[in-house]
Amino acid sequence: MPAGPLLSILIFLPALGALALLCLRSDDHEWIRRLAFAVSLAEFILSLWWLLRGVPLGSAGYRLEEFHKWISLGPHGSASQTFINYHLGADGISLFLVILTTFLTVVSILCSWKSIEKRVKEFFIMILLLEVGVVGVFLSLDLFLFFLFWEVMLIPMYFLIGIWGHERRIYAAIKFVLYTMAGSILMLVGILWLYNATGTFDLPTIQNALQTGALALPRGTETLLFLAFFVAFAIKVPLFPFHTWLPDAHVEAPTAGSVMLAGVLLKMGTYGMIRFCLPLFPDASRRFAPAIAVLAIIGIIYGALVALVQPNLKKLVAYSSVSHLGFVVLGIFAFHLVSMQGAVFQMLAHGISTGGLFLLVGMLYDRRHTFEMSQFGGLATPMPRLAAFFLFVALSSLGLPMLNGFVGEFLILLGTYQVHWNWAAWAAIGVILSACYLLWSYQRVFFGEITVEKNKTLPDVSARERVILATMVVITLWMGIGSVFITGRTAAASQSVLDQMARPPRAYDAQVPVKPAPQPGKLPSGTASFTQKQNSLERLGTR
Amino acid sequence: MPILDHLWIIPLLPLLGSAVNGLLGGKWPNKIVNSVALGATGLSFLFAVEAVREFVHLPPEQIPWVQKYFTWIAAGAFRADFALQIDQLTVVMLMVVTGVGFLIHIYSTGYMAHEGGYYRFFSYLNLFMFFMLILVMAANYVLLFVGWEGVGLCSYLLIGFYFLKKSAADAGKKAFIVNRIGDFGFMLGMFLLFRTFGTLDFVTVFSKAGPLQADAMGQFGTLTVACLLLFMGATGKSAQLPLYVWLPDAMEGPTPVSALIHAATMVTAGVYVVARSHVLFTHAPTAMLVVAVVGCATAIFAATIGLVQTDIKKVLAYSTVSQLGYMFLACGVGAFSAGIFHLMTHAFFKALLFLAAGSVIHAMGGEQDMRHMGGLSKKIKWTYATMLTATLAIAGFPPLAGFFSKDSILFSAFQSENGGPNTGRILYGIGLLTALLTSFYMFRLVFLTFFGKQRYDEHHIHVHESPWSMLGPLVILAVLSIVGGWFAAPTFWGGPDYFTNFLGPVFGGGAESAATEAAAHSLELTLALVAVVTALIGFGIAFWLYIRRPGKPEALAKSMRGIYTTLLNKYYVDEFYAATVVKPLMWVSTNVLWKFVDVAGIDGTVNGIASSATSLGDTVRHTQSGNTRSYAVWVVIGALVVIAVIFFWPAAAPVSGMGR
Amino acid sequence: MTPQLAIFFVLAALAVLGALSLILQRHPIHSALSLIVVMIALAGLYLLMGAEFVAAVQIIVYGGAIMVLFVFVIMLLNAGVEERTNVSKLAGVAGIPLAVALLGFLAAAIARSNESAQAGLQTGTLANTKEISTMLFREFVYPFELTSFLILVAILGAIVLAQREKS
Amino acid sequence: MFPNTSDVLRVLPELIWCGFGALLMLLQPLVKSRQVLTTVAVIGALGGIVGNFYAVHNPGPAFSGLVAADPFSIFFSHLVGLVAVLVILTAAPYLERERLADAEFYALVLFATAGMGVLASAQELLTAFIGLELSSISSYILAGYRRDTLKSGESSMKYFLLGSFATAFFLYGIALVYGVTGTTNLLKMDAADPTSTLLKLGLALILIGLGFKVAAAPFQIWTPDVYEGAPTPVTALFSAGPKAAAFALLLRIFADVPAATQFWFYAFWILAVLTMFAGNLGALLQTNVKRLLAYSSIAHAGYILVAFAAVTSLKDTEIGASPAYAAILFYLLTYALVKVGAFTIVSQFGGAGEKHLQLDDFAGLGERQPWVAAILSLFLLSLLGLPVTAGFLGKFYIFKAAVDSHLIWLAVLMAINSIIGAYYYIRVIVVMYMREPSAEIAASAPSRFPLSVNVVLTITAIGAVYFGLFPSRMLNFLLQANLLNR
Amino acid sequence: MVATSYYLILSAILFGLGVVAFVFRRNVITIFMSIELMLNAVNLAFVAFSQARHQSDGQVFVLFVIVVAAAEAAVGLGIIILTARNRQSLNVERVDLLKL
Repeated sequence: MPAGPLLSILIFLPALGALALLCLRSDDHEWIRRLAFAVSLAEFILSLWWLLRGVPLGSAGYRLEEFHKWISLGPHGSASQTFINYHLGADGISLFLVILTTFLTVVSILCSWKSIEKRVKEFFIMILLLEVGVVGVFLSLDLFLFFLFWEVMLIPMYFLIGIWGHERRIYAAIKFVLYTMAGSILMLVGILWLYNATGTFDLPTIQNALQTGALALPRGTETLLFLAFFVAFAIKVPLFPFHTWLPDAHVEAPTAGSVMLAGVLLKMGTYGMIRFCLPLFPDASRRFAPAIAVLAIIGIIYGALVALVQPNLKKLVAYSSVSHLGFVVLGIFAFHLVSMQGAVFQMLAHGISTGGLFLLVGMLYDRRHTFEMSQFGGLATPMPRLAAFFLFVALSSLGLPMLNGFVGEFLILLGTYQVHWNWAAWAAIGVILSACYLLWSYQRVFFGEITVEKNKTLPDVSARERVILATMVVITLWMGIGSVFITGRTAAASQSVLDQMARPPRAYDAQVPVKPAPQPGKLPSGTASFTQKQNSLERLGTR
Repeated sequence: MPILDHLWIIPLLPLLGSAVNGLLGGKWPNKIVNSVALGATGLSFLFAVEAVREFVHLPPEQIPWVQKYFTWIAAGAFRADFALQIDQLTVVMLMVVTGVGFLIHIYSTGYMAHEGGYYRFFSYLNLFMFFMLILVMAANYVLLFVGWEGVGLCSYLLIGFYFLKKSAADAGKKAFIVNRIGDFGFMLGMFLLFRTFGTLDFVTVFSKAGPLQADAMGQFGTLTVACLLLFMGATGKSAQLPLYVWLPDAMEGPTPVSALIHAATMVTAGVYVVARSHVLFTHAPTAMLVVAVVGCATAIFAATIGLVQTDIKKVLAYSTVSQLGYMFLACGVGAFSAGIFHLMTHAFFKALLFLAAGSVIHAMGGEQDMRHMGGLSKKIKWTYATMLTATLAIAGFPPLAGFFSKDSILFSAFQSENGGPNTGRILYGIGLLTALLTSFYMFRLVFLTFFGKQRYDEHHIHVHESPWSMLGPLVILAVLSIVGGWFAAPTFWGGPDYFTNFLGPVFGGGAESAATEAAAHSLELTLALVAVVTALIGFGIAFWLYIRRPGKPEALAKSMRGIYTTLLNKYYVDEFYAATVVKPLMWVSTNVLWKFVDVAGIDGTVNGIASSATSLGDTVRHTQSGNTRSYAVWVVIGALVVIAVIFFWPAAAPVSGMGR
Repeated sequence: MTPQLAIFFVLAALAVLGALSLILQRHPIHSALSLIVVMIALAGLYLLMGAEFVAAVQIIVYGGAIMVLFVFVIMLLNAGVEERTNVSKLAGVAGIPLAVALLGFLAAAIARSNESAQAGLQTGTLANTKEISTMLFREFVYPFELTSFLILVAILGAIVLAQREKS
Repeated sequence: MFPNTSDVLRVLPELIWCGFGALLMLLQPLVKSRQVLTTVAVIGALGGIVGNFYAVHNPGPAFSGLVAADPFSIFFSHLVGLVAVLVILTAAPYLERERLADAEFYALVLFATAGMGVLASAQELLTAFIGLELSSISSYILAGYRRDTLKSGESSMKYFLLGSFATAFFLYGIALVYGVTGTTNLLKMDAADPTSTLLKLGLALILIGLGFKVAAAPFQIWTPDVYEGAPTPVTALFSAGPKAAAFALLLRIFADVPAATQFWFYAFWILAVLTMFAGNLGALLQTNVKRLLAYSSIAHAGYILVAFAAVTSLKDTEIGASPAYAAILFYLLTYALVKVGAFTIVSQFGGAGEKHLQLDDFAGLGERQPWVAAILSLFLLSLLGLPVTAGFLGKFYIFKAAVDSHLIWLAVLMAINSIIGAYYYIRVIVVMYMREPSAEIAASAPSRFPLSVNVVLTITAIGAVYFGLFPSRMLNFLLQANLLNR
Repeated sequence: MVATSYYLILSAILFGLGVVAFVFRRNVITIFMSIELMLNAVNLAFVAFSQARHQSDGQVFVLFVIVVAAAEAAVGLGIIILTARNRQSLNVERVDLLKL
């Protein structure tokens, strides 16, 4: 295990790569691609190696920490001088998200190999810069630093959509940026307010202060702060009704952009909820959980229903993300260990499966230059392999057991059911609907006779595409079968999030009578106590 | 005991076969594909036989024999292992699945020989075997669910095998989605079980559930709810009311598929699950009653539709639905072993029926409409003979398999007193009526197909007997359809019911007192006689209508136009679903959710904010009129504002309370 | 009413009338003359207050130099009667009322305030011109020197703006 | 009678600028070479910065407290000096292209800079007034420097009329304050009766006058017209220099006069909101880049006013106002760098006669001149306030100041404005990178930038990134306790 | 003996009339004159305060204001000449090329 500023290297290696790309001649496309690929691959391998080694199984806290004082605040030299710190660290949750990011970057670069023909150099630079931002978001332990990366990531994504996107790319790009900024700038106000209350931007310090009771936010303040953070994350996720940027952004983005957007960027929102909303504002989280769950459930069903009737294949996949991410949010705000782990798993699974779907949609686009399903039909005949891959990925997306989508969805629903059976029941409708829209669209695209003459001669997957897709398939299968590898590592971190939520009640809590935990009406009293015991056992057992 | 220690090998072989054929088979000739697929299933069958052989020598305390391989999902207190288990129930299922499955594989090599996508077909079929084996061997609900969903997938793939046909693709999709609706319940059932028992392992769940007090009739306690939810899953998979609609459509798939998946194995998974969860169900009398009623209702409902169908496979499909209803009826009245017994015999004769029908279709060059057949009995003798055997079996003529299994179900139903003293009689009555109808429509099928005038154009269709690769399985299944029920035969002369006894360790019971047994014995004989008479009546009507008076059915149809068309259109259930669920859902999704809420509502709001900002911007911009006098006025306004604020607003106290 | 007060009122009336005339006259030259009237009236008021140095400067610099410049420019540009265009709706509708409101407010605020500064009476004692000059060259030498650059800028500006040919 | 040496040394920067201004006027008839004149001007501007050396080491009041050489004024002295250097470098090729006289131009820039220096260091209102006039009158002339074009003259005239109008208010305010307090020295005003009506009125009038100079709404009304009409390097100067200096005076009055702190809070609150909205909304539909940037500078004035409101509500509390001061100063610095850089690019692209200022003229710039487009994007993103740019940290500190003073709603309004602002900055980037240029523009050869412009762009771009990443040194300087040497 | 407030009120009135003139008149030169009127009003206030407080610095300010006014006048009239020359009009309302 090498020592040194590993996380910094992980964050800035792609930036170095981008710099190196800058030095290449801009018409030397082949070497630009190769270099970008090499950098991203190196990044992926390093992230696998360092993070898996550096964050041992069962460790709850932050590992591989790096800490430097960075920007001073407050009167110079006085006692009240504080600092914005350069504070990095990884735990079980961020670990896999980083790996997902680095992996999908490799995939994005590979899938853009042929399909990007204009401004090739800039394209790959943007992809690498995007990686910097996203990895930075997942590894930051300082609120300021987090926000910094959060915003940095906007710019490359904006360019990716705006320059290399499709017809309405500019509208989509601007919408994407404005939507995201609308949320994040309020989050900035929230971050500053939190700083004002705590005197630091350092996440572990604040967490610690909240844990020990050294810091207690007044109820109103906590509520507003929670909302400031939550709305920013909800827009990113995107949670209904903040989702309308997503279909546009996805449809207009180039394939690589869609893959990164769906695969990683959306996860930043849910990651933020886990990392910030819950530990920092537990009471507000608890108070808002029912409302958020309702939104999540609406999102699940609504996203699925709207996906069902989309004539545009890419838009369909985009709306399916709304639905899937609804599950994640639900899992987070059920405050149950199982659902929390399910949510984390689902984030990863969705990254792979929806990433895969976008890849495939992109491959169709490369061949036919359209997303309209009416233009397809019967494609399984000219390209059986692509059809097979598509089916496989679609199945993983609709949550077929043994594939990755199932594990996350199942755990989320299972965990949610343990505390709020009705939430889970409503959300499970999404499971039905996902089958509806995916299979129906699959049928419309691949089954039947070929109706459009052009489609008869479309080439099947190329060797390069086959490598990408096969990798995705293998990972999908592995995650579906060997999920313990991941859940085992996220367990302690997820537990610690929930532990932080369960800190001792404070003065004002006493005034509000604690509502008894809702029991499902149908459970006889005998089994109810049994269940409670189970729950408490569960908490004890996994600590 | 080598195989019992390596149970995984049984499901894994078909998976390997599937993978090999699926990935590499595309370029191979049919022979190699055959040998891979048959080798995999055949070996799997042999291993299964060996496993069963070893199993019967196991001491009882080691049953169920559970083998854990690795932890599949673990989160918090939840843990789902990849674990296989084998007990008596599994043994029955295992033999049915691998045995019938293997036969159908053989049959398929003949049937599919001239179809495109040969390797694909066998790859799917092997994959199906894998999932089905997982389903029956799983040691916990989650792994069972893997098989459950997996077979659904294979069903989807195989129904839609002829994907160029829209109807086939539609049917596959419909099957999957309807199944998903059932799975919705199944999953919630699992969640509730986990919540109640803290685990989903069969052994633990059942051992914990055993001592619990059973719910009273009409009480919706945890177990009742859980059972009902599980049963919801079963209605989807096993095509019961109201989720049966996919199964008739599933006949779009190749006929071997219909035989294997949609008759013999997959569709019985629901029965299997109910039987597997019998410990829970026996604690939930309400759920039991629901199961019995739904099963019974489905049986009669499907049978009536079967009366008038003209597509040979559709008749069989409705017959399957009806027979599955029987099985649920058995489970619902607590006769789990009878249900499983019928499951097994049904697997034999219904597979046979389908395969024989396939052979007919094969002979007719793809024609499925019975109105265009007739008089085939002399041309395809083997097919005719086996088909007749199966028909006799399903109609319940002794001593064929169907007689015994159906008889024990009706007997159990008659005796049931769950939900009131007369419930059992009513269920029995309906069951008997169903038997009558079954006998009728099956013989109708036989008569229409094999007897009467030849109603097809001989110049176009060259009727020919199928190859031996197809006939072989037919013969074997015919034999099984005859002897498959003999396990239970001794009961008729006062001997033990070997089948029930074998399953005894799983379902319990079986040891009834001698006195009741004696009384029951005479009753059983009576009921059996009634059943046989019923079957004969059914046969008689069919004979009269289709052999003696061939014009009569049409006249009858005309005279009872309303009923006839209703039946022909399957009670308009599909149309009903389309009108009440599918169309409104699509309409709402398109026009309300997407166009109104999403585009006009949310996006409209967002864009509205943007455009109002722009128009506000335009207003602001137009204050820049370029006229210095206006500007001067603005300065004056500003001056007034500043002065007013400073004069008339309270002076700011340092750190005002704002924002706090 | 003391003579001073009487003189004050006369001069004040003159100044206000001059200002009104500045507003109401249509020809710029008349406005300029009105302004000169105001300035002279103000010079008189300065004298009344005893600030005779300021009064002198007012007459010489303001009335003499600056206003002459104005008149000169008016002549140079041959400015005619002002055309009363009404392009600016804002100024046309709200301009006068708002400006008058400002005027009223300023006057009212000053009138109603009872500051110590206002309590004093204008004694008319002779301002010490020497004191002024001392102050100018000692305390305020820095701004005084800066004004020289200001004038330099003004010259420069006049050259840059008004010269006809490019250099 | 004659001032002592330390007095003179403490105002050395202003003197150097004035001196070089006069020197340039003297050289004008003698030296024909533009390069030489430019060099002299740059040396003069730089000399002013260097002239701070004494003040840095010996801070303190000069001329019996009329001006102060404290870290605050030293900061501004550097800032306006830097702006002057950059503007001169930008202007050199511009003047050559437009065939305008340069010695006068440079002299005026230096005089204006001196005026700003005075304004920022004045502790006495009359001196401030003289400084203000020195910079304003120079500015009026500079605005009309392209005198053969209608727009330039119009710009000059509007600026002059409205500017003088506002100056009169400012002056009347001084008079009233003087009347109440008997002094014009800021440091001697604490004794004033804080309930005095005249004092209120006087401070209100001062605020009006300075509000005009910093372009606070509704006094912002002149800004777009004047900025658009003025020669672009002059616009760069306007947006960075006089504004900063006026803010400096405002801040100093604020810090030194307790009554101002008391009375101005709500006025700032309201002015800030109005200004932000006026600037951002007005810019939304702009198609003229120069005018767009003008509106943007109004918006930025609004952001700075937010920090002013924060200062007001902070005074005399346990947190101390220094972070808010630092926020304002830091913001002015970053903003000045970025704005000058942006206007420099605009001045180059305008082409002869400043014809190509429409947004469409920038179409396809990302491909035609990637470096320039990248740098302009950097400036725009900095103005927009995205991280890694100086603009982000500037905005961040203002947000922080506002939140620290519990002005949450003001912060939220500012946030909303940032989003509105994002739209039009991004629109420019959209045009540069995502629009195909018209045939005519595509055919025109990429304009090669002269060396001096490249220097300006390099300095500003590096500054825009440097202060975004490593602001600590600057902040530590600004956060020092004796920023205002009282 | 005249109360200082009289002078101050007069100065306010004159200042206000200057403002009125500024928004009322269209001729650039006259508008400029109204600014001069305003400055004169300020001067009056300065002198009045100076006298009331018996401090002579107020009168010094007046001198400065007059100098500044002179400088402004020079530049302002230059600008006016420039405008008039370019546009052949002194009407401020016709000078509206820059707008929106």
